Amino acid sequence: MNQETSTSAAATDVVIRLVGESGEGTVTLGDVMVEMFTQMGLDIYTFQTFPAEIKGGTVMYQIRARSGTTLSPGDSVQILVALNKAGFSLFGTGLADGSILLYNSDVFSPPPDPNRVDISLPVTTLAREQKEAVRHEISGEALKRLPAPINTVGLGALMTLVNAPLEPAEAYLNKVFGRKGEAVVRMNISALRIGAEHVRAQIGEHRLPSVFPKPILAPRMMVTGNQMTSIGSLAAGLQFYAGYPITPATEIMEFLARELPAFGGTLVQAEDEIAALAMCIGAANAGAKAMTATSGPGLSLMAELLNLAGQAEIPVVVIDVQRGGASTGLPTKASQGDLNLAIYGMHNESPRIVIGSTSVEDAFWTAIEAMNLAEEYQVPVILLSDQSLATRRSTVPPPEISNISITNRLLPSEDELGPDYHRYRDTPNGISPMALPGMIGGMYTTTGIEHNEKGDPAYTPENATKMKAKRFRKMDAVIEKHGERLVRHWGVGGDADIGIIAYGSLEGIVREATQRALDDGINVAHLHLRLLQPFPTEVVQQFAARCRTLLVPEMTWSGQLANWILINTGLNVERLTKDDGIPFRPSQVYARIRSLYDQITGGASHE
Amino acid sequence: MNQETSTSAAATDVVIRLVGESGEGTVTLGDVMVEMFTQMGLDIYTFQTFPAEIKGGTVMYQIRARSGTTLSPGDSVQILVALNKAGFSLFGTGLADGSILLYNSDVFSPPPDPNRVDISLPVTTLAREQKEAVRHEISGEALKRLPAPINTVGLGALMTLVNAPLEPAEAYLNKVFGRKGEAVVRMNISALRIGAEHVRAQIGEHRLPSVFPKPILAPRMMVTGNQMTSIGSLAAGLQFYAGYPITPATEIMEFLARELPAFGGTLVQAEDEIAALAMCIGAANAGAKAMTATSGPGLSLMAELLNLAGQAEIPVVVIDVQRGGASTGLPTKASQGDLNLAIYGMHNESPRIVIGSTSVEDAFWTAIEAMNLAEEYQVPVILLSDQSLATRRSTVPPPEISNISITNRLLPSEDELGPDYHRYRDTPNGISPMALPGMIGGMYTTTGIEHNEKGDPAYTPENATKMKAKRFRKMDAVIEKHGERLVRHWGVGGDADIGIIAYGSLEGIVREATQRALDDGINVAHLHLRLLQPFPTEVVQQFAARCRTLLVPEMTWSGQLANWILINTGLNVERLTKDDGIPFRPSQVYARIRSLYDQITGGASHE
Amino acid sequence: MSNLAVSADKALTPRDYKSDLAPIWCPGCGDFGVLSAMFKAMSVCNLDPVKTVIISGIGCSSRLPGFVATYGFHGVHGRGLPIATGIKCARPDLNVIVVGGDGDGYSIGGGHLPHIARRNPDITYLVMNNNTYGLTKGQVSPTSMVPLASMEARIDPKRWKTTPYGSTEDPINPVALAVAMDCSFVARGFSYKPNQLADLLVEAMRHRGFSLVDVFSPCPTFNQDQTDEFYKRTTYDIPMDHDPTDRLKAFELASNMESYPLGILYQRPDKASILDEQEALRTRFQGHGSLSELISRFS
Amino acid sequence: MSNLAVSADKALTPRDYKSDLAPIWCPGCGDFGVLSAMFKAMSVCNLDPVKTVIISGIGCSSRLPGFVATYGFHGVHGRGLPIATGIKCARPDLNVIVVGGDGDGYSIGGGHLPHIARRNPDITYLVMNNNTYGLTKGQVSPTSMVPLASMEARIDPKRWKTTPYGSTEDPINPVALAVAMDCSFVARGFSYKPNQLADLLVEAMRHRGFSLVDVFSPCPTFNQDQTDEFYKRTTYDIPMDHDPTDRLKAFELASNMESYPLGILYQRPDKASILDEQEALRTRFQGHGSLSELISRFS
Ligand SMILES: Cc1ncc(C[n+]2csc(CCOP(=O)(O)OP(=O)(O)O)c2C)c(N)n1
Ligand SMILES: Cc1ncc(C[n+]2csc(CCOP(=O)(O)OP(=O)(O)O)c2C)c(N)n1
Ligand code: SF4
Ligand code: SF4
Ligand SMILES: [Mg+2]
Ligand SMILES: [Mg+2]
Repeated sequence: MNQETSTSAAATDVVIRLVGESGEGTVTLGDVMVEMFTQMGLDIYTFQTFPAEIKGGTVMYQIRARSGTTLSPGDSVQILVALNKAGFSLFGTGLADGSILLYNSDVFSPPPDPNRVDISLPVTTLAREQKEAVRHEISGEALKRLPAPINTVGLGALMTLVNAPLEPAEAYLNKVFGRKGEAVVRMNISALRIGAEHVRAQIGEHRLPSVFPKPILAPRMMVTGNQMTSIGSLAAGLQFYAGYPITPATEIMEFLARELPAFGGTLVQAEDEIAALAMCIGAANAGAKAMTATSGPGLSLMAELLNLAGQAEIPVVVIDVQRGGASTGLPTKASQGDLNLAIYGMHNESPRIVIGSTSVEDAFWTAIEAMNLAEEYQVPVILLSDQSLATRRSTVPPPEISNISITNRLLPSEDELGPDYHRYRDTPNGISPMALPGMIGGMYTTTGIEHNEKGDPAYTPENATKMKAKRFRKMDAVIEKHGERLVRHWGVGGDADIGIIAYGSLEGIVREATQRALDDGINVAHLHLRLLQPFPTEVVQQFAARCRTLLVPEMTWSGQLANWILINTGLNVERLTKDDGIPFRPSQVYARIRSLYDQITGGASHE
Repeated sequence: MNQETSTSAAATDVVIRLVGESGEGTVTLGDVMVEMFTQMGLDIYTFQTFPAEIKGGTVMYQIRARSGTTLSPGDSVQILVALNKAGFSLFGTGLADGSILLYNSDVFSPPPDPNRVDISLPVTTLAREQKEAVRHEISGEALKRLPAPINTVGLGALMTLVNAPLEPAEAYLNKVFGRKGEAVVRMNISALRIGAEHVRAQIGEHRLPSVFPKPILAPRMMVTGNQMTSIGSLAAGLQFYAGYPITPATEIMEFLARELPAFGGTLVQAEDEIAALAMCIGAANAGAKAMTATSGPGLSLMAELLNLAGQAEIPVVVIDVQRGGASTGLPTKASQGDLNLAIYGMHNESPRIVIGSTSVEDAFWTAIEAMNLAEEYQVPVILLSDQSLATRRSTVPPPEISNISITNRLLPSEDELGPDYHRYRDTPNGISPMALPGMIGGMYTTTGIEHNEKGDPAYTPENATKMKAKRFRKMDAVIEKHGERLVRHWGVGGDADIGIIAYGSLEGIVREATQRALDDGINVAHLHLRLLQPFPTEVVQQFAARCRTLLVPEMTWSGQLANWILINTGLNVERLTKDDGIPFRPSQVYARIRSLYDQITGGASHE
Repeated sequence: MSNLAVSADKALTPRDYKSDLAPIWCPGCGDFGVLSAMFKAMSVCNLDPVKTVIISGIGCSSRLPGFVATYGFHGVHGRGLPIATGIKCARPDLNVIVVGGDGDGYSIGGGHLPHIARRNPDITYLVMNNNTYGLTKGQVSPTSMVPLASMEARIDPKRWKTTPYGSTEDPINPVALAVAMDCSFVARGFSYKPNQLADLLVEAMRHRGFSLVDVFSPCPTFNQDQTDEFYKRTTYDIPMDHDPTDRLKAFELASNMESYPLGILYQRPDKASILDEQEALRTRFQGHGSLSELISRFS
Repeated sequence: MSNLAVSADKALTPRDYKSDLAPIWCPGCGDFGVLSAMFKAMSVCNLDPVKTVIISGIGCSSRLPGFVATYGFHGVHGRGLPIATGIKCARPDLNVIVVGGDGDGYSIGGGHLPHIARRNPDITYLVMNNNTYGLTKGQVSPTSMVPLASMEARIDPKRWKTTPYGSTEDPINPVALAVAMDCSFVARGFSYKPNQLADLLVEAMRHRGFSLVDVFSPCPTFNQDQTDEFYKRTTYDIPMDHDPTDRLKAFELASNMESYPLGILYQRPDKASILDEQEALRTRFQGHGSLSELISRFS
């Protein structure tokens, strides 16, 4: 949402960006601010980029706090907190006019800028002074381990900058430092106040973006996309997980390592991604609901085995938390560039399903869809997420558990088992009852070689055609049953000037841009795809039929989604692509909507 | 070419299919027939399918012998030689009306068929009798090791069936068995004659397809596609090969293992395909021209490293001899189903080139193109071949060595080396001079992480965009320089009723179908793509502009080439797909041409 | 394996484990002997066929699962072990046996071996080691012992197709490696000693933990060097007094590359298994899994 | 390596091998010690920087090539060894050194080790073994020794993130494995003994054949169990009287998992190398390569 609304009475919309040396408290400060805002009942949307360095390097932690649903990281930053110079150089752009820069004046001073209000905060010095003040009260060993309250000074300054009361922060400090003794609490409280005072002394006439506490009516979760995906997979009945660490997917394995045993499941850290998927395929073939999560390089390594799962009809879920760049690329940045690989990454062709999570809230539901679809159609399902969605913390309503519905694979009935049981029986929808080890009368050998209905190797052209048709018929069945369901419609319902088609984590960003355009009187419709392969061709064509122009924004280099739409529907779309590691800002999407609108209306827009 | 022409005076066009148990001489008999026909000056085109069994299973060996250039395995079989029953059941279809079946009456008798002339040959019995006749002349040990002359009986029968003189066969037997002694020669000669007599006695009134020896004017080679690819790679200056065995690509490694050392090169059998490509990348980065060959499963495994080569700008050639089916699929059959993987098989996007060999003759030249393009643009090049092309033996004119031109990668000049040398200098065409280890002033670290011009890791969005643009600019340069060159035009030059676009081993088949349509008065143009990625968009659009309808025949399930054309040109084409392991017959392509023609002309065709 | 799932209602004969598919191996292939030893061992253990899964990769030897009347999984080249690990972890109630070739297991799949040895699940792994790649028609494998051609003569290229001039590379020694990996059961058999092999397989299947049985199983079609004759000449039975729990002795025995000991080289019965760990975790947290609790933890 | 390409015109100091890029490792990371030992060893051998290539995979440790003023190749995870093999086979004139982490080398890349040991090219491989995955922030690696949490208590999940309840898996022992692979040079160093480490690296680089140097290089950020203190306590220098050509003794020494011997465990100077084989083949057939002859052979 744009800046203006942030000052309207009792409505909060503030974007704060913290930058600093990795490992030096920037993330902690961000987390505390998030905690404060959440306590105030605000909705949070964070966006972080991590350095590819191990320690050191610059982290960027952006927080948007709003009194309504927060759809995107926001457009322009109103408050930039720069704890080091490198951070300021890298992330000191994209500030709103009249924005505030709070900088660590102990380490650098920024070049002046008339569009910006600069507030100096010698945060290191101030923190050290507060520690000095209590040093005689604390024992030598404890004193050595006691960090100077740099973050607390920052917290005081920030709370003041957004016109928020200090009380919640004081309560928080009491809670956190309580067991470290009264002196430590006192040190922190005075650090908080000195930070606040320092800001108040400089702020003068400047209008501050204010936050207005909001009563908390409904329970909310504060979670990351990866966490929601993990919880969703547990809700879907996950029984087996094998994985290999890779940024930014590792958190899913770490989460499940803690929680899966309580759900009766098993987790193995494999020696590589190939082994991870092989283990999942084994477990799935033996009857378990199985999943792995990885990122681009891992997905590349899984190409051979994913194809085995498609060919041998084994249900398995692979989550790809997409990151930036080809090869090792930009491992801590965001992208949607693995769509091609997810769809086409196999020699010859076997069926698979590709779906995408769209938001932190949605990640829960899409994880369930992934497992359900894998089970229903006995195919591999690739669930596309991305770094921006996966590492983002958002406040979301907790999922309504009673809305969960679970699908289990089709097993042969007693009658079907026996000498006539054929594992790959050619059925009208292509789905064949799958015997599991232990079932009497169901024995067969799974194989990736072309096989007949029984599962025995078979090489005739007729058999190859028949069995391939059987397998791909399942994809038609997916569309027939789920094609209309696995999209979301936003914006205007009827005829539209501009129709936007997108997938994945762009949902909120496009919704926000759409909203702004609607506010400006441009009729925008937004079709958000959750199912990407098989492609919901009819749904898209119907959508296209009510739009004058189609726009496809995506975080890819070549317009992978636009190409995929073209292949499936014959529709040519306007493309808005970018693949530099950073998600679109809503204003970038909005600007393109506006220019397209001007084009089709001959420039005569109202505003 | 169709049957009629085969009986016209002094022109040969005969299609013979041999089927039998693998390992029982069928292939030997086929090879001998090929040798006979070649000696007669005929042009040969073979097509084999192998059983996926190790020993046993049925082999099919089809030979087409023609007095002019032979473009395809032919349409319908005129002579079927069935040495066992399984072979007859599997491959006894697709026979021309009035065709001849020569069957091993020792092991089965075929059901009668009025469209067929059946000739029984108790080949085992006859062969045993011939051996019996000389047994007293041969010592015990030698006799035990002496096989009964089954193939020779078959050879005599076959030579007679095609109305060929027996003299060349006799000369051949003298040569081959000479050093085994006079008795063995005599046994074979009489076996040859008894086979011939047996046929003559039964043939009666039936018209035989005849072969007419042709004077051999120019030198010809008799080679397989894999051999031509290997020779081409040596011609291109191959210095390093690493590979892992896989059907049907292994022959390339086996060939190079013998020959590469003499060309100063080195070959390593790696522990898997990942290691194979890693070794090639290492060698290439150190300055060698490097190549590996594999098939679908191996190409899948190479996805991660191919992307490294694209991202780090390393010239390397990967040959994919495509085989049938997803996963292990149909390992001894043909397909073009890896096009998607070759183009899209990577997480995020880095540039690469994909080209295809079109015929045995062309395989030589395309291998050279592959290496030249890799070197010129410092990218991985995937060369697509397929089982039918790779294992086929053809008579082809030897390549004109003086037509070979070799490209070497751009190295930095003395001036460019030094403190200002940047490995990834951003140049107008994207190609940067590449320093090699040993060069003073050229040191850098190759990396798959996004990097700046120097090669140092760099993570800013601006750098990511700039460097990706630099790398992809090379693809524009490829099209600009080679786009027009790397296609072939066949059929009519001007306006056409039907324009056919195809790639790979379909060239000859489409040419033959085109020729037949032209003979029928249908204006067909045929554009054959050698370069597939980057796509020669303009060339294809210009071609499309002169065609009323476009037809894309391909051996894929989903129409991969048609989709790729659509993405690049926006052109919708008629699709002719099939992916069952067996290449198209020319008549199948012709039939589609005809029906399309009837459609556009309202059914009013002349014939 | 331990806690074998056995047939409850009848004693099964070797023949009961034979499937409808006829083996497609060449006449004289060593794998026939392995298959019948398998049938015999399965019958001795009275394995329940429906609770048994045989997993393999790709190769001549890897076609074995189809010939046995149990559940089977003929996967992709080199991935038998991790596929089996997934099956066993998800379904500890099943008997899980992996089979394959030397190329499949020691070349492309060689990276998985140390890790399954560490994890030590109850899985038996039988490698049909013919010192060559059979299915792709005779190239060197990591266990090949290719005579080095003199620099004058060229080796018959039909025999060693990718190393026509011979090769200086020492073969790997899978049993010595397995001892070094502390693989908890390491044995070697020979397909021309089917009774001994059957006994070894019985021991392996009864062993609690991961067991490797490397079997010389000659390929008469493509390997004319390591023939049955060769192995009859160069193998010997491990003396009765060998203590398989002595790791250093086992390594010494296994390291012998002049003549090849047959029998159980190494066994460590006390090695922990991830199966126990996983079971313990599931038991410890049993009934604790609550979706609403998890959700509320983030609220 | 042997026949090292050395700087012809001057004696280079350790500092001469330092590149412009500052290491991005955490303060206190063991890899700093490794880097300076590398500088020293390179200077002792007076390696020619422009004729030297340092190859790595992905990981904290794998960032090392960028910090050295030679040619470098920072590839993908686990593939340093085959990339290096390609470089060395194509350019035997270069000094080729591979570096990386325990995850990179023994987990995802572990399948390549036995094969490079067999091929035995002149390549030195240095593994910075910190018993964890550093770059991905602290999961178990194959050499991790994770204390098994009692079934009551939960391990600090910040420490061992994918094994929060501990792990029963024994770590692999890379040096014992390397001896079993008959790797022709096997040594172990410790980044807090940089002089000894530099000496080992010099020996490794001068060794003719493939050399593995496993180095304990603690990760203070993510591994609070195998710290520098831990290794100071548990390592000892190999006694002078150890005969590194005695393979069985080397295996015994290497197998010690209570305290860790530092120094050269095993060395086999006579092992054949594919480099020699390749060179011999090229020499034998020199001048025989004729395209027209090849073509005419098929005519
Ligand atoms: C990824 C992949 N690479 C290569 C192949 C080709 N291939 C099939 S089996 C095989 C090796 C067979 O040797 P081995 O495992 O020893 O089994 P054997 O046939 O000797 O029993 C190879 C290289 C394949 N199927 N998949
Ligand atoms: C194919 C692939 N899988 C996973 C990763 C993620 N990854 C990067 S480094 C690493 C492991 C690092 O551990 P180690 O090799 O021991 O190096 P260290 O950081 O400890 O020095 C992993 C799993 C990757 N880059 N590529
Ligand atoms: S090729 Fe060798 S291993 Fe394969 S079936 Fe034949 S004899 Fe057995
Ligand atoms: S995380 Fe560990 S290994 Fe990586 S740089 Fe930091 S201390 Fe070193
Ligand atoms: Mg083998
Ligand atoms: Mg490590």
